[in-house]
Amino acid sequence: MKEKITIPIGPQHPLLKEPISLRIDASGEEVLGGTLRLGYVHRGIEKLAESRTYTQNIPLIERICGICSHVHTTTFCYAVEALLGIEIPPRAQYIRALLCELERIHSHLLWLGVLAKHVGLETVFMHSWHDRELVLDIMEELSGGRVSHGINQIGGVRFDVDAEHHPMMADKMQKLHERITQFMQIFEREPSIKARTHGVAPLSADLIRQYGLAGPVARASGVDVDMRRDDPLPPYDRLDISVITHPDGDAWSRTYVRIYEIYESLLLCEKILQAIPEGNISVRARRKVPAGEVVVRSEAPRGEVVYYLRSNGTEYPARLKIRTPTLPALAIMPMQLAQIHVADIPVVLAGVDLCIACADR
Amino acid sequence: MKGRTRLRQTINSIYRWAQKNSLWVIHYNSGGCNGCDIEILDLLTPRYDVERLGILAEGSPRHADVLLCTGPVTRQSKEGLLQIYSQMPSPKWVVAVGSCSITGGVFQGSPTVLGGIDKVVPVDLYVPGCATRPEAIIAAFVQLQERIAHGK
Amino acid sequence: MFEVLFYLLIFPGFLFLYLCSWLFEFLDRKLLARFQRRIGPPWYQPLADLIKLFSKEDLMPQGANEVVAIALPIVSLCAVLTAGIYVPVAGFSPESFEGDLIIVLFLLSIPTLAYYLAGVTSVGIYSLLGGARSLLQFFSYEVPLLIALSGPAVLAGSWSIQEIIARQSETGAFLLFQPLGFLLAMIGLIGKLKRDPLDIPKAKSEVVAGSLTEFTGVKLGFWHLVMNIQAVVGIFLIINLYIGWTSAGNPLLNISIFLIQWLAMILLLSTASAVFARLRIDQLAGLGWKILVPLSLLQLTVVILMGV
Amino acid sequence: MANKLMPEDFLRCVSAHTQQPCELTGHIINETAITIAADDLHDIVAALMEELNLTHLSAITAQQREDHPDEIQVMYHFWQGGGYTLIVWLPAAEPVLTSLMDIIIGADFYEREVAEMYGITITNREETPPLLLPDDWDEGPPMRRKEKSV
Repeated sequence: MKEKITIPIGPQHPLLKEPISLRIDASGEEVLGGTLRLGYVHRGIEKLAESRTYTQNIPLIERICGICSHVHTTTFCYAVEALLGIEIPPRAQYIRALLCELERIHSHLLWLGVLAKHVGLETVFMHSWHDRELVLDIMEELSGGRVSHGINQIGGVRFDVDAEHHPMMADKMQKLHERITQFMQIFEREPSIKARTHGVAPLSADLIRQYGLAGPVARASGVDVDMRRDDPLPPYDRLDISVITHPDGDAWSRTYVRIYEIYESLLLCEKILQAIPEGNISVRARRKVPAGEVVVRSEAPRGEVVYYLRSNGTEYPARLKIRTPTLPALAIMPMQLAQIHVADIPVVLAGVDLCIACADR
Repeated sequence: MKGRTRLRQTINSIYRWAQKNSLWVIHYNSGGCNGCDIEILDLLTPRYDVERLGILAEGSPRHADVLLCTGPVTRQSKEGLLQIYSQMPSPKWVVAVGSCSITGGVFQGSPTVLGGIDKVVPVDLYVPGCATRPEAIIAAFVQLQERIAHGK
Repeated sequence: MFEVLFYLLIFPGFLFLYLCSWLFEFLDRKLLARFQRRIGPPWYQPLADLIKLFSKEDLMPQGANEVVAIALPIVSLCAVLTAGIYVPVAGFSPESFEGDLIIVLFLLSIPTLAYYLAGVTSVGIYSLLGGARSLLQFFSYEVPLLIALSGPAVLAGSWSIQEIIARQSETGAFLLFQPLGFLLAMIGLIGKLKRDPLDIPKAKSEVVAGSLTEFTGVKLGFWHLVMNIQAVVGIFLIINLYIGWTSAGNPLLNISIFLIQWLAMILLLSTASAVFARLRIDQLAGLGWKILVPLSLLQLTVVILMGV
Repeated sequence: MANKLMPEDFLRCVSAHTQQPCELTGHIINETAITIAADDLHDIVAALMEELNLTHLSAITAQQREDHPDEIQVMYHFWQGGGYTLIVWLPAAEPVLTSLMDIIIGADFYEREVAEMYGITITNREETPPLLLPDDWDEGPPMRRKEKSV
C-alpha cells in the first residue's frame, strides 16, 4: 500500500473546531507534505472596522476569536487611548491584565483537553475541560460572560473587582493549582502519552526566527521571547514575569511550555490581586480621536498580536491592521508535516494550537 | 386494512421514540468566531454532559442526524455546508447556534459573509446568543426531541 | 427440532446474546462516563440507538459495491452468533466437540477481516485508511492472542472448551498457573475489539470512523451489533478458558456467579480504555512483535513444561 | 533576548544602503519609522538582517490614505526590543513590490494577504492561490477605495 494518497482534512473534520482545508499527501503511513487553504473564516474584520465608530468597534473586535477575545479588545483600547493621549487609571490596567491572564489559563486548559482528546485520552479531555469551568466561573462572576466578556471600553473597564470576588477567586485558583499539578504528573509519567509526543515534529530555533514566530511554539524551541516582558503594556512592566522555555522544540516541549504557563498565569493572577490599587476604573474619552498612527503589541495566549491603527480626526478609524499569532504558526506547519506519520497529524495540529478565526479575520 | 395502518402507526411511534432518544450530532463551523463552537464542545464535558439525553458527537456526516452549525456562512465555507447537509441520511434536522448563524450577527454587511445558515440550508431550530450558553443549546435539544416525539 | 430452535434463537443464541450485548454496551458507556465524572446514558440507550439506525434512510455511496456492503455485516453477525453457541455460558453449552476452541477462534476473527473488506470496498479515503490499519493491527495482536489462548488447551490436554472447564474444576483456575497468559489474552481481546487503547482503525480524530465512515442506517446498526456481540463472546471465552467453572447447586446461583465474573471483566476493559492513550499503528506493530510474541512464546514453553 | 536595537544604528544602516536622504520620523507612536524608496527595499532589509540581526518581521500593513488617494503606503513592521518600520510608497495605478521571501520566509503569508487585499503585484515569487479571499471572488481587491478603484 505504498502508492501516494492525498488525505483531505477538509472544512469539516472531527480534528478541527474551525474550517480549514488541509490536503496531506502521504504514502502509506508516512506523511510527505501538506497544502493549506485558509479563508473559510475570513469575514473582512478590517474592512468592517472602518465603517463603525471606535465604541462600536469593541463588540466587533471581541468577536474576531472566541478564545482570545479579551486580548484583542485590550490591545485595541490601548491603541485608541495612545492616540487620544489619555492614561487609564491603574486599577483598570490591573483588571485588564487580570482578565488577560485568566483568558490565557482558559485557552491553555482548552488546548490541553483538545490535545488529550486527539491522543486518545478522552478522560483527560473531560477532566481538564471540567476544571476549565472554574476559570469560566470566575470570568462570568467578573463580567457576566463566559466567552465574550465585554469588560473593556475606551478609557478603562466597565466592571469592577469587588471585595467579595477576592475570596471566591482565591479559592477557585487554589483548586485549579492542585488540578494542574495532577495533569502535569499524568503528562510526565504516562508512558503512552510520552510515546505519542516525544520527538514528534521538532522545530529548530532558527526556523522559528525565520518565520517570525513569538509565542508558546517559539518558547518551546528555546527562543526566549515574551511580549509581556519584552514590550510590556502598562501593568506588566510592574510585574516580574518568568518566561518558560524548553530546549528541544518537539510536541512534548510544546506541551511542557503550555502547562507551566498555566502555573505562571495563576501566580500572576495572585500577584495582580494583591497589587491591585484602589481608585476609579475608567476615564471619560472623547468620541473624536485626533489624527495619528500607533502600533501596539501584546501577548495573546498563542503569541504576539500586532495592532496598527490610524485615525483621521473623525470618530471612525481610518485604517486598522491586525496581525494575529496563528498566521505564522500556520505558515510553519507544512514544515512540520514533512517528517511525521499519519497518526501524528492530530498531535501536530494540536501542538500549533490552531485558532483559525484569528488567522483569517 | 385497519390492522395494517395501526401496525404502521405503532412502528412509526417506535421509530420516533428511538429517534428522540438517540440524536447523533455533527458540528460544522461555517466561519464564526469559535465562541459557540467551544460552548458546543462544552456540552460533552462533565458539567453539561449531553450523553444523558442520548446525544453523541459524531465525526462522519453519514452517521449524524442533527447538523449543529455556527457562524455566518462565509462564501468559502458555503459549499462545505451544502456537501455535509446532502451527505446526511434523512430524517435529519439543522440547528443554527449563535446570533451570527441566524442573521449574520455582528459581521453583517461584510462582502464575504452570506449572513445566516437559512440562506443555504433549511433550519429547524434557531438558538440565539452571542457565545450561546450551553444551557440554551441543551434547551434547544429538548425542544427538538419534543418536536420529533410529536412527529416533526 | 424445537430444542435446536430454542438453542439457536433463545438461550445461548440470538436473544440471550443480544441482551448481553445490550447490557455490555450500556455498562461500558456508563462506566467510561463515570470515570470521566459524567452521568452517562440511560439504560435503554443501546436499544434506542439500534432502532434509530434501522429507521434511517439507507444511502449507498456511488462507487461502492452494493451486494458486498450489505453481505459483510450479515456474514460477520452470523459468524459471531455461531461462535456464541459454542462458548459455554455458566458451564452449559448445547454443542461441544473436540476442537471447538479452534472453530470459535476462527469465527471470532471473521468480523475483523470483514471490517477490512468493508473499508476497501467502500469509496472514500478514510475507509481505505481504516481498512488498511485494521489489517495491520490484525497481524500485530492475533498471533499473541492465539498463543495465549492455546495455553489452557495445552494445560488441559484437549481442544474442547468443555474439557478445559472440566480440567479446571479439578486442578483450580488456570489463571493461577499462567497470569501472563491471561494478561496477553486481555491485550489481544482489546486489539480484536478495537477498543480504546488500540482503537487505531476507528480513531475518530485520525480516520473519522474508519471503515464505517460510509455506512448508514441498517448496515451501521448491524455493524454495531456485531462489535458488541463479538465483545460479549470474547469475554465469555476468556472467562471459560482462564477461570473455568464449578457448578454451584441450583441454576440461578450459577448464572449469577457467571454474571459477576463477566461484570468484573467489563470493569477491567473499561478501566483500560479510560486510562491509556491511543498508540500509533507502527508502535503497536513494534509492541506486538517485539514484546507480546516473545512473551507469549515464553508463556507457552512454561505451560508445556508444567503440563508434562 | 537579543540585544536591544538602538534607533541611531537603525538609521545608520538604512542610510548606508540608499542614495536618498532619510531621517527617523516619530509620527507612529511606539515605532521609529523611515521612509525609503520601493526599489532598494530588498537590499536594505538584507543589510538590516546581516548587520543588526533584525529578523523578526511582525507584520506588513498596506493602506490607501484618503489624503493620498493615488498612492498605496506599505509598511514593514520589524521588532527587536522596540518597533522599527520601513515605509514604502507605491503608485496606486499599478503597485509593484519585490518579495522578501528569499531572505525572510515568514513574509510569505503577509505578502500574499497584502497582494490580494490591495491588488499589489509582488515580483520574484511563484504565483499562489488566494490566501484569505474566497475562490469565487471577482470584485477586485476589497480594501481599495471604491471610487478610486482603477
